[in-house]
Amino acid sequence: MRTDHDDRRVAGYKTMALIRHFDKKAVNLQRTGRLGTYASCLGAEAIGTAAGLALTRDDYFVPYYRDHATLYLRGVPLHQILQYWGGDERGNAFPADSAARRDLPYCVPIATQLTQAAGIASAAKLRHEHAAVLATCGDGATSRGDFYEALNVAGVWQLPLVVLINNNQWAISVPRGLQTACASLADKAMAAGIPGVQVDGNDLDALIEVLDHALERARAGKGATLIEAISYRLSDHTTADDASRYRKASDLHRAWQNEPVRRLRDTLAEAGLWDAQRETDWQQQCERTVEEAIDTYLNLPPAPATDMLDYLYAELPAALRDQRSALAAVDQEVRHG
Amino acid sequence: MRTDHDDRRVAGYKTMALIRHFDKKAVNLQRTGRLGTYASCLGAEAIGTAAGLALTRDDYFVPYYRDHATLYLRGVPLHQILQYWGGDERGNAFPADSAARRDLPYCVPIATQLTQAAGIASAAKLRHEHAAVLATCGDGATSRGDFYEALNVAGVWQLPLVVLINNNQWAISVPRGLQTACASLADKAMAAGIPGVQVDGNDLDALIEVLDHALERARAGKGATLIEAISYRLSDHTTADDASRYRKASDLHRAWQNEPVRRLRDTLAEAGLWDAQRETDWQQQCERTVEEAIDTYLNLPPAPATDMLDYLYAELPAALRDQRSALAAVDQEVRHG
Amino acid sequence: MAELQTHSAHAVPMNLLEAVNRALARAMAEDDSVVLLGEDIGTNGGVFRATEGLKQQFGFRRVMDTPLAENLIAGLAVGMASQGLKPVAEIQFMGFIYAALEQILSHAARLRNRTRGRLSCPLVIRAPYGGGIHAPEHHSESTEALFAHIPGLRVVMPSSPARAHGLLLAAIQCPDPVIFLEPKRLYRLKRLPVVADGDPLPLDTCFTLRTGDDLTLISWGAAIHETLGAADQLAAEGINAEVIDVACLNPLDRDTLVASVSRTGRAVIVHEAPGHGGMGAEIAATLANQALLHLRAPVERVTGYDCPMPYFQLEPHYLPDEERIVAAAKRTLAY
Amino acid sequence: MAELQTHSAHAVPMNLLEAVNRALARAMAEDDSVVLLGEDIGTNGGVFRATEGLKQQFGFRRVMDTPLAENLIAGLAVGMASQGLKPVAEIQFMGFIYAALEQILSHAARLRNRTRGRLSCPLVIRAPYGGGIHAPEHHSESTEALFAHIPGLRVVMPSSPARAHGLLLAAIQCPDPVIFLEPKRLYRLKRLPVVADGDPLPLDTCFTLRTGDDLTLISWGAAIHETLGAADQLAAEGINAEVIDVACLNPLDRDTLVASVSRTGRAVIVHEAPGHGGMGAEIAATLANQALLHLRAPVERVTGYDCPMPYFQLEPHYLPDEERIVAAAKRTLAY
Ligand SMILES: Cc1ncc(C[n+]2csc(CCOP(=O)(O)OP(=O)(O)O)c2C)c(N)n1
Ligand SMILES: Cc1ncc(C[n+]2csc(CCOP(=O)(O)OP(=O)(O)O)c2C)c(N)n1
Ligand SMILES: [Mg+2]
Ligand SMILES: [Mg+2]
Repeated sequence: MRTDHDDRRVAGYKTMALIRHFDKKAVNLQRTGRLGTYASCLGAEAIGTAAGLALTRDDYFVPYYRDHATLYLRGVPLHQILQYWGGDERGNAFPADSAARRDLPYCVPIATQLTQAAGIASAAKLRHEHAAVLATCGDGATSRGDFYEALNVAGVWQLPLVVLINNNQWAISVPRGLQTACASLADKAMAAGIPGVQVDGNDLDALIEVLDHALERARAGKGATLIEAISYRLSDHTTADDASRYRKASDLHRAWQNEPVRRLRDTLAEAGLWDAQRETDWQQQCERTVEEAIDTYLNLPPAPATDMLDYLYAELPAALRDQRSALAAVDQEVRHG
Repeated sequence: MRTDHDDRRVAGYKTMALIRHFDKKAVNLQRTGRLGTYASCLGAEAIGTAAGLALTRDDYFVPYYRDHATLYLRGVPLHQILQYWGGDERGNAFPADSAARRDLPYCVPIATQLTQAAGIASAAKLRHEHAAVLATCGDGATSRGDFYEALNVAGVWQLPLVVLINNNQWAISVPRGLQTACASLADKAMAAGIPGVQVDGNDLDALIEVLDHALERARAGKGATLIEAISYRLSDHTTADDASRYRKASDLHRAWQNEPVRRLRDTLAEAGLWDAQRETDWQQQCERTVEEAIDTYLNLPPAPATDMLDYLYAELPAALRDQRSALAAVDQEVRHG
Repeated sequence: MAELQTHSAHAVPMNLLEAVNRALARAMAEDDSVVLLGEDIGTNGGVFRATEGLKQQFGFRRVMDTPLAENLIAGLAVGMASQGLKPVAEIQFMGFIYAALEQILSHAARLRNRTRGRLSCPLVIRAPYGGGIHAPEHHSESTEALFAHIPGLRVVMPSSPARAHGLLLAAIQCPDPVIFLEPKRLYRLKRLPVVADGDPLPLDTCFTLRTGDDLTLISWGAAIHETLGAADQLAAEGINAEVIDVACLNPLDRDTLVASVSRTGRAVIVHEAPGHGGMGAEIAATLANQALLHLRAPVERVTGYDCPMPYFQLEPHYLPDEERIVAAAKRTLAY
Repeated sequence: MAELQTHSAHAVPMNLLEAVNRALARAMAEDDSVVLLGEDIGTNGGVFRATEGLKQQFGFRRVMDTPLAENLIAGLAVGMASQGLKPVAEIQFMGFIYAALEQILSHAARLRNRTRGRLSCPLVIRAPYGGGIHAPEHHSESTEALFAHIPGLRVVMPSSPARAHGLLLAAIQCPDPVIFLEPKRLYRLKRLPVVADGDPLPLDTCFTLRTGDDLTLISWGAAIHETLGAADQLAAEGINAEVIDVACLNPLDRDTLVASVSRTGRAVIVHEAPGHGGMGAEIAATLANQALLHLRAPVERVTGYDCPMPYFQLEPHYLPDEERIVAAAKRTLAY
């Protein structure tokens, strides 16, 4: 008998496969000059997907820059994700009716999102919401004071916060072993007096279980949790990076043996929940979906130059009027010249 | 038979008693307008003294603002300590022949000294010195990211660093329990993969033992240690504070029962190392020493106004010449007007 | 914009600190989403007592003593503000605000723009600033220029109880992030009438404190005190100085400044911060650009020296005083 | 100070990035106390390859990959420098330097002064700055004004391979703390001759890149490129612009600037950072004060708009380009 849980796993697999395809195409777009520097999520599909599945519409999500799967599951269209990486802030204007409506945008300065997530959690607590805040970061981010300050306040204020580390073993070229002498990143929770859990970041089922538990604990007012999901960055750091300069092909090769997408597909197939036909169909669907998203992305109208001033303050200050006029003139020229 | 260890304890007691007297007089000087805002070390005499005794001339000391006893033992004259708190940077120009010659000055922005201490430790390590760096901070300081960043790098780089927390239960008005949910501050060492030790901060003997061990470990290249010394701030936070606004007289009263100076005196007396006569003599000596220091302090010549520019760069930049002339004119006026 | 001393039936005498306290209390009473956070702001009422009584009145949930970490305080405030709270964070002294700069510059000031209006960041960060109270090192900073150069932020510096009250109310109501710098030297200086139920003051205009035709003295924050004193001295010699309190350094009301100096032809700008790269430079550059043909003398700046505020023994030599302002004014007039 | 292009027998063609790399290698070879630290600077050679090969050459003890924490990097550097090492820290992008501000402002810039010369802080913090390479958010900042306003610090911004080389050598030898901002847009622009064994360049003078009598164009860093381009355009129309590379924003060589503008009577200042409170203000204010009687037109500023550098789609509209500079120059000439 097929259970709700099975449905969730199949849905999870579909998302993971879709995002893997999306990711490949995004890298291609960058290579052909149609996207900016892009942070691939290759190898992080299970983590991002589990986060998206575990969160409710009432929860808050505070992403870092590899969380494409989660944002997608929160209701951000793929073309909008491309729009962001294409150098356009409108990519962060997540749809008003989506679960992502109040989520923070991608965060570039490492770890700075974590204290903000604690702030959101304290707002939720103040308002007695039945909601949790999930914030993500990488292993490198755990070296920044922000990581610790956020966990510490979450501990002492008993905040409904879950911090999920994607420990993909590398911070650009710096291996996990040069970030910290702490035996496991989950142990860092100790310093804040909150529970810390390690989980296999290539195992969707395990991730969902751990996340469900931690988020429910948070929603129930029982406080914060730190989760370390152990994965491996199968891609270069970003499209601007060349990982072969600093890591061995053999390590990468080994990591591929354990990659999350195929692993889940095999598990689902064994359980009779997936098969070759469904795989072929779904891959075709992924291609269509991603092609459409790319099409939409490439045909988005350019933003006017005045946008750079129009959203800076709630109302344009008088002091900026002349500057806005200069930009409006530029827009005129672009349109007519 | 009287041992070296006994001598050290007696010397320790003498310092503690002297500093207690000094501290009282410093507060008086502030109250009578002859000193600026002053951070009392009442209740922290054992911690500061143990640190001074455990450090060698080759070691480095990175103080926070309550470490008067340690600086004194490092060779900074008492009048110079007053000079600092009297609003004169010359108080930080520690004597060139003292153990403090390379020590950092008092640090005001909380916890910022800790990453600097890690930097000094890595310089010492790079140069293969047989030396340790001891840095101190308060319990409040453990909430700042700097604390964690410093411990973390000390762990991963195996630095010869010892961080000593004076956990006096308060950060101005904020009690220890509102800083962190971590069961003990020493546990925070876990996050950095280094050992953490708790010690009674009112017990000079215990402090010396723990410090000796940690510093020797550091000098031997075995890495960093975090020490939490548990004490109680018997004074107001500074002379600008009124602790009765936020803490109970009964708590303070209880804390006095365990204060470090009398406790050591009693222990020494029991061991036959101290008696009433020696106490009377020493108290008189303390009074003379502190009176002399105050006298010297009050008779120090004022610094010229040009000092504010003369030490800013190694050489006065041409761009500042006019400003220096203006200040020199002010000095002329002060001298002749 | 000209605002000469307001005297009203509802006016109550307050010092600047009380005005801050009353504005906070009123904002909290009128709007549930206003919350306070910072170090020692709860039971202790803040080290200067700016939040005195507010925890008792509004409870610890709305008056939060944070762990000791300024970067955390700013990050918490950004997170809260992103979800519609109106956090008013206190940084205990301006000298400890630097750890919060990344959150302020990279996030608070950019959140609305980054999300093209989807989220906003209506926070206020209050900090006592400036010298003259014989405080310890790092307790006397005037680094407003660092913040005024951050687009997306508003930087407000009141110089009287009434302006502290009205501008703080406005800052809290404002949907943009505001840095609100309080001149600690003036906190307890004197009690002046404040209309406790009066309107917020506008956040993007200068305040003309005194009109005059001979020259324009321009200042903000604590230095307004010496500037007004200098204007008195000059008046005694028959020289009529216009005195403008800039009050809001970003966005800056250039029009009022240019109009005044176009009329008087002479300007002296006074601030406590080091001159090099200070906000006096922006104002002098603006005047020289927009009022060039009206200038009858170079625009002068009377500022702190280009060194850190010295520890307090030398502080009196550092701070711009009436004498230096009067001398600059006279140089300008004699040009 | 005038420095026109140096051609020497020993000159080797290098781009700006190679010049930085060679200066680091030379400084390390000549002085054991020079050490490097930063994120990804070791095996990876830095994300721009500025430290390529240096770990191999000098070992991991002198080329330290740090944990990911800019505040830590700055604190480590301060500690090292306080004990006589000469740390050269890399902040990967200027947009990530803000977490380091507290260490820079409160400690690096003050340590010598605070200890009345007992300790000093001879560190260098290098960071690539500026836009124009279609980088992600926060990777294109020009916030030099924040640092130029910090007394005790030196702020240096090279604009050619030769100046990058000579100024970086000087920065490392300098006993004062130096912020060294590298125009990443020019990193690989073109190879120009650099005297690899030449002398360090002075840290407190402007460089006059082109002489002219009709007006003075003043700029620094990456914007020098467009400024020189604008000078070419103007020359084609028979207008001779003097072009000055300020290079060191603090301490600032006011004399060269004032002398030039006193002669030409006209000035346009060009920088990438937002105009409001930018360093163009300081220079314009100085010129208007010290060269007032020589000015034949208002000093103009051509700068970024008063908003964060937009994400790269709108970046071209943000950056000052030759057209805007030429237009400002002509307005000045037509005044
Ligand atoms: C504050 C800050 N410093 C440096 C960078 C440049 N940078 C971008 S990603 C990165 C490594 C992050 O590693 P990790 O946290 O492990 O995340 P991952 O990219 O591996 O998922 C660095 C150094 C940055 N974005 N922000
Ligand atoms: C960065 C910073 N923030 C705030 C302050 C103001 N301040 C001075 S001491 C103090 C409390 C410190 O408490 P703790 O670390 O426990 O040390 P203690 O004074 O109790 O010895 C605070 C908040 C400061 N000096 N530096
Ligand atoms: Mg990683
Ligand atoms: Mg304490």
